[in-house]
Amino acid sequence: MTALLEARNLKKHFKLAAKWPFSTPPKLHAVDGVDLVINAGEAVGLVGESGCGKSTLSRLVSRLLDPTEGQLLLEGEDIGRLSTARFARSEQRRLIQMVFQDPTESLNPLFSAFDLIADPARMLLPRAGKAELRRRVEAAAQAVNLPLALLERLPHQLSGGQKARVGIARAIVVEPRLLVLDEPTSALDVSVQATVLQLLDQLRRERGIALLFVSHDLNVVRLLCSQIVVMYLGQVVERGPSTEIYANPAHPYTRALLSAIPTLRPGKLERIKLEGDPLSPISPSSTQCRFCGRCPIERAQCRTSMPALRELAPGRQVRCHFAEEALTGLPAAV
Amino acid sequence: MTGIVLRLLSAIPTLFGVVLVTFLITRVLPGDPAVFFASNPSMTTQDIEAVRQSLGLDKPLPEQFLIYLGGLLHGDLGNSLSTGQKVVTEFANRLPASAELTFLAFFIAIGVSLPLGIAAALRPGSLIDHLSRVIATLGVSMPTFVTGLLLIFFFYFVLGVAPEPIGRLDPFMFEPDRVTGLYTIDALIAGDLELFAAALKQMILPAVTMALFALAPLTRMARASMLEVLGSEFIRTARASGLSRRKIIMTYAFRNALLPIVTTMGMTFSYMLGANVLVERVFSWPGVGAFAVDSIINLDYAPLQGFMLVMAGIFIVVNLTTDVVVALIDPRASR
Amino acid sequence: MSASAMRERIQVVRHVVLGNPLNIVAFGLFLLILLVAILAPSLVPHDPLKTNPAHTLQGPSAEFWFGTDQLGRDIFARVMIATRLDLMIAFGAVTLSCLVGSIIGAMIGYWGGFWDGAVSRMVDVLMAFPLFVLALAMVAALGNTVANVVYATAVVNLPFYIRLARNEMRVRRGLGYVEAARVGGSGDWRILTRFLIPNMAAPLVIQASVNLGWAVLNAAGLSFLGLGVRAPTPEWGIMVAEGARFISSGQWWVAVFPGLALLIAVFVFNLMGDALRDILDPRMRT
Amino acid sequence: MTNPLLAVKDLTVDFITRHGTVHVLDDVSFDIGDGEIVGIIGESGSGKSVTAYSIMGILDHAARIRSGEILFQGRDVLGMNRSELDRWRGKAASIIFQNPRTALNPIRSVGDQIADVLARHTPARASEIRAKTIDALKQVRIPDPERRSKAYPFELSGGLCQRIGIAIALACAPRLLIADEPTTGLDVTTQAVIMDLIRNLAREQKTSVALITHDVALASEYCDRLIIMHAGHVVEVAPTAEIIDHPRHPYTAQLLRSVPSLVDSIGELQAIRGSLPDLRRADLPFCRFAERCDRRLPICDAERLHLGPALERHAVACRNPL
Repeated sequence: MTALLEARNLKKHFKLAAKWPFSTPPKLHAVDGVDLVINAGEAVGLVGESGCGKSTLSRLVSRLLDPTEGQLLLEGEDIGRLSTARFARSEQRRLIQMVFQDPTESLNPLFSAFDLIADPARMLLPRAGKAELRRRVEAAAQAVNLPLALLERLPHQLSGGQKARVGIARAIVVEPRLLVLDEPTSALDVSVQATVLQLLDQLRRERGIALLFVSHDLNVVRLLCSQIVVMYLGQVVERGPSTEIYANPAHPYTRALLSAIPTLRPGKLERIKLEGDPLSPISPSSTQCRFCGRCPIERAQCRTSMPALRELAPGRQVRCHFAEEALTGLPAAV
Repeated sequence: MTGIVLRLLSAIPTLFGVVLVTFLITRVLPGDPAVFFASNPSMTTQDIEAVRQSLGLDKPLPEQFLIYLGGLLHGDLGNSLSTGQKVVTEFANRLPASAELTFLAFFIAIGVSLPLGIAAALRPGSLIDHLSRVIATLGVSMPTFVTGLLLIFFFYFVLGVAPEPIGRLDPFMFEPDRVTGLYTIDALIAGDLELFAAALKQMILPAVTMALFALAPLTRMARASMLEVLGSEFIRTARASGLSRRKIIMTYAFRNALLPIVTTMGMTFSYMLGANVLVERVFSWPGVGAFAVDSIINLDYAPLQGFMLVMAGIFIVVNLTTDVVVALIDPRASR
Repeated sequence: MSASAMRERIQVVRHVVLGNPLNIVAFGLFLLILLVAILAPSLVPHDPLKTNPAHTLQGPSAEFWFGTDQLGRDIFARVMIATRLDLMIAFGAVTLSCLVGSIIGAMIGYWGGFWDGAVSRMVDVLMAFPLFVLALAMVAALGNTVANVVYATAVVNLPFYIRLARNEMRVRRGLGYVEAARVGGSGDWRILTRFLIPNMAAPLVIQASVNLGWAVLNAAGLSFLGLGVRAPTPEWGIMVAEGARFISSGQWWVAVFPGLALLIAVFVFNLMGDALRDILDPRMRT
Repeated sequence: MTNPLLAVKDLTVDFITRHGTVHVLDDVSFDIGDGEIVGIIGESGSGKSVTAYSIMGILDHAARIRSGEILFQGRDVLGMNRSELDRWRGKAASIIFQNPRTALNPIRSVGDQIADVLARHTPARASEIRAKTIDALKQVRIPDPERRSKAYPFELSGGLCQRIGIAIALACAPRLLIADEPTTGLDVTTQAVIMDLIRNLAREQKTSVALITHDVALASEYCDRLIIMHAGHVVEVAPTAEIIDHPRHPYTAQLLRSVPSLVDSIGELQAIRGSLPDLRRADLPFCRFAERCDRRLPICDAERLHLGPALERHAVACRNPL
């Protein structure tokens, strides 16, 4: 079976301004060789701390950025080669849509909710007539529980939750196969977040839309996603089914992340404190594990060789020399 | 430190651009400089051609530019056709007059606008706040040459308290021995208080005219930046830590508010360099601005060229100074 | 604009206009100045150019409201007639620099790269001259005509619009709604024209309205020095220059009335700018 | 609790805005005991931060305190004059803010900022202040404190900036620390470190903490008691475990069901119906949750219910509690 979307060794390096005239500009390795598989109708959670490259990866996948290197296959066809401008006019643009983090900033303040939702449909479904357009916009609004009476309003006349709905309606109006969500609930109150999460899950179940859900909140990801990808400094450090990763995190970073989540649930992990700051993503060393300096189980080997992302169990991968040790050596979660 | 060095380096291409623009503008001046001599009926076509050659005007433009650049590097700004003097000499004589006036005006403007703007920001909505706003709006609306004339009318003609607006000194007084070229300072050096008072008296009206013009942007910026800083989160932290009002206003708020104010000061100073031209004209002040206007009317391009270069040069130096001052206040800017 | 947006905009306008009585005065005076500019030729009691050796340098009277000048011309007529020319120069210059500047600024801000660097450098050079000095030199170089005053004023102002438009573009280019438009299949051109430029309009209009007063001052300053407008033409700057000679001898009206006209016009434009800022600034609309 | 450290009584605060008067706080009462860690929980618009700012006297110009008392060790903070207040805050009570970077003066070294507070509240020579500054940095476990004391906020990570914020707040060993969303915007791993630091230091210094947060899970992990706020009202106050296990106010119950970390599957997640009432309304209902509530009774609209000075162990402002 071909995956809906597959990334192979995807890289994005940003050239920074050179400090002195004529010196070589340093490069920021935002995404540094990421492999990713999203199957049709599947929800994949992408987690990691701020600056780990998850936002850049989500923009590569939604083709807002051109990858520096690597392949991006949509149903087996490489769409990474097309420039963003060319891709914007291609047939496939419709299939990958995105929902943004800040519901205020991502809505054109001069467009009414109707125009906001209709805009992608106008561009990507050019054959749809006026009546057809209205029907689609209203259907999308209904699908996200946005009262039709609100369609006339401007963004600043809507509440945060309503704006978030407009953002989702706009993404689903062209019937995409994959929805990329960049922290869509981080600006919302918990009570609103709950409805948005349920809405997304419903869209996935009922319409078979695959989700790439980017978040720093592992609890949210746990509820929504069946697969989890954990990133650290531009690389995938662990991935696999979410139930397994929650039950038994293999990478020390994943363990730290899980243990840090405040929870009332019994049997939580013993807190692993991560002191210090992450290494710099600017021109990082290729012969050192990127978790060096913060890792609780760091050894000499970690500072001389970069661990590869390897298969730990079927469907379960980890990037750590000592993952097995971590699995057995520490108490299990939940 | 590297930040400051880089900033200094970045001024070099700008300086080059300034020289190029100055050269190009003055080369397209409608009056062929040689025509100036043609007004003298005893001159023949050959004579004019000879003048053209001696000025290098027969050569292609790029070559002229190189010659011009070469002259500049030797501190040669050419000769004034109308006075026959070297432009450099003319400027050396007139620049102190302009500088003295501009600095006095600048200090008056700062002395009034900063306390006013800060007081307004500390009590928004108060009488002083409204006053500062009226001054700011009125100040940007006042054409300097009209303000100057009104001041002359009231203080010279009606009240008779100001001296006649005819330059730097009463014609019956002797100028002080030249040390700095600034009459007030030179008079003080010479120990002649009467002369100092006379020089200052002549300067007050033009300086106030210019200061009024500079007051508006400075007051506006002082008020706005102080208001913004006072509303920022670290002021809230300082208040919540119980720091004294004095400490909060002086050490926390004012120093931060100073950053945009210093930038505005630099810009205002450069605006004043432009306004100089008008004020000197109104008060018959023998400065570089008045000289430049005369040169334009006489189609005398070398002084105009020199004037533009000197003004832009001062402007660049002022901007660099502002940047250095900002870097000294703000650790973020120097790294 | 949708109906509800329209309604809201009207509400904001009403709020701003009624909220500050000064704003009503500003709008009223602005309309008055416009009317004078349009209707002046048919309003004035005397021919502004007609000299009359019998009535030189007379003070304000019932016949000559603002008095007469050294050639016996009616100053009131000249001040009124001058409105049109001064306004035209200012509007012309501001429109020109706003249009050209914001287009250049928007383009380099959106695409960045080489042209951004090159144009920004040129802007730095232009801004290294004191504005008035540069305008002065340009009029001297291009020739002593009204059109050249307009061009010089426009060029001198260009850097501000380029910078403003470029920086606005830089900020907005990375905003979520631009990314959203791209995901929604919009190309560069559509993003520029439908999303970015309409959203940049407010700061540019504010800048232009504030700039208007400055442009009037700049043009009047040039003609005060004898550049641009030539002698018999009624123009505020030149009239102040002519009257300056008589100030020291007490014939104040020759210079003061055109000077006041200039001051009031600029003051009204500046008040207008503040009012427009209130109306257009989105932060006011929460 | 016979003698609470802090007692807020019937605090009512309005904000005057150009769009009308907003009734931000209405009759807010609660208290905080010695050495206690209390969580003040609410969604945006609940008034939790306004409560904190009222206590510290840092409300902005638009705010009007209509009525109420804030008693600190029996003394009314609202009645203090300027200099009394300045001697009190920073020394007896202090606060840390949500955005650690902007809460610090960007152009003053972090050491100087700590020293400013020390110099203000403790009479000491410059050299002593210096030593105490370094101690304060050590206390919040900043590596290499001598060098870091000369650093500026922009040179430090968000986590380190928040430690500086804590060092400033705890420099004079206050009796009360208000932590206003101290870890919102920080990474979850940093959040854990910062929260542990706050808890441990508070325990060491016997400082009471008011943790203001929207994160129920976070509060429940660190706090002894929880105060739940909704639309400017305190709706429920009780020990943490009791509230989590047996919420009595319908709002609390619904809030808990919308928290992802408290449920096992997405199906269990429930959203709260409706939205906050517009706090500018003149006809605000007595119970500001009434219009969203499925347990509403006629009496809810007929009569006002005061939570009163909430001294009961488990207080709930509801006519028909669960």
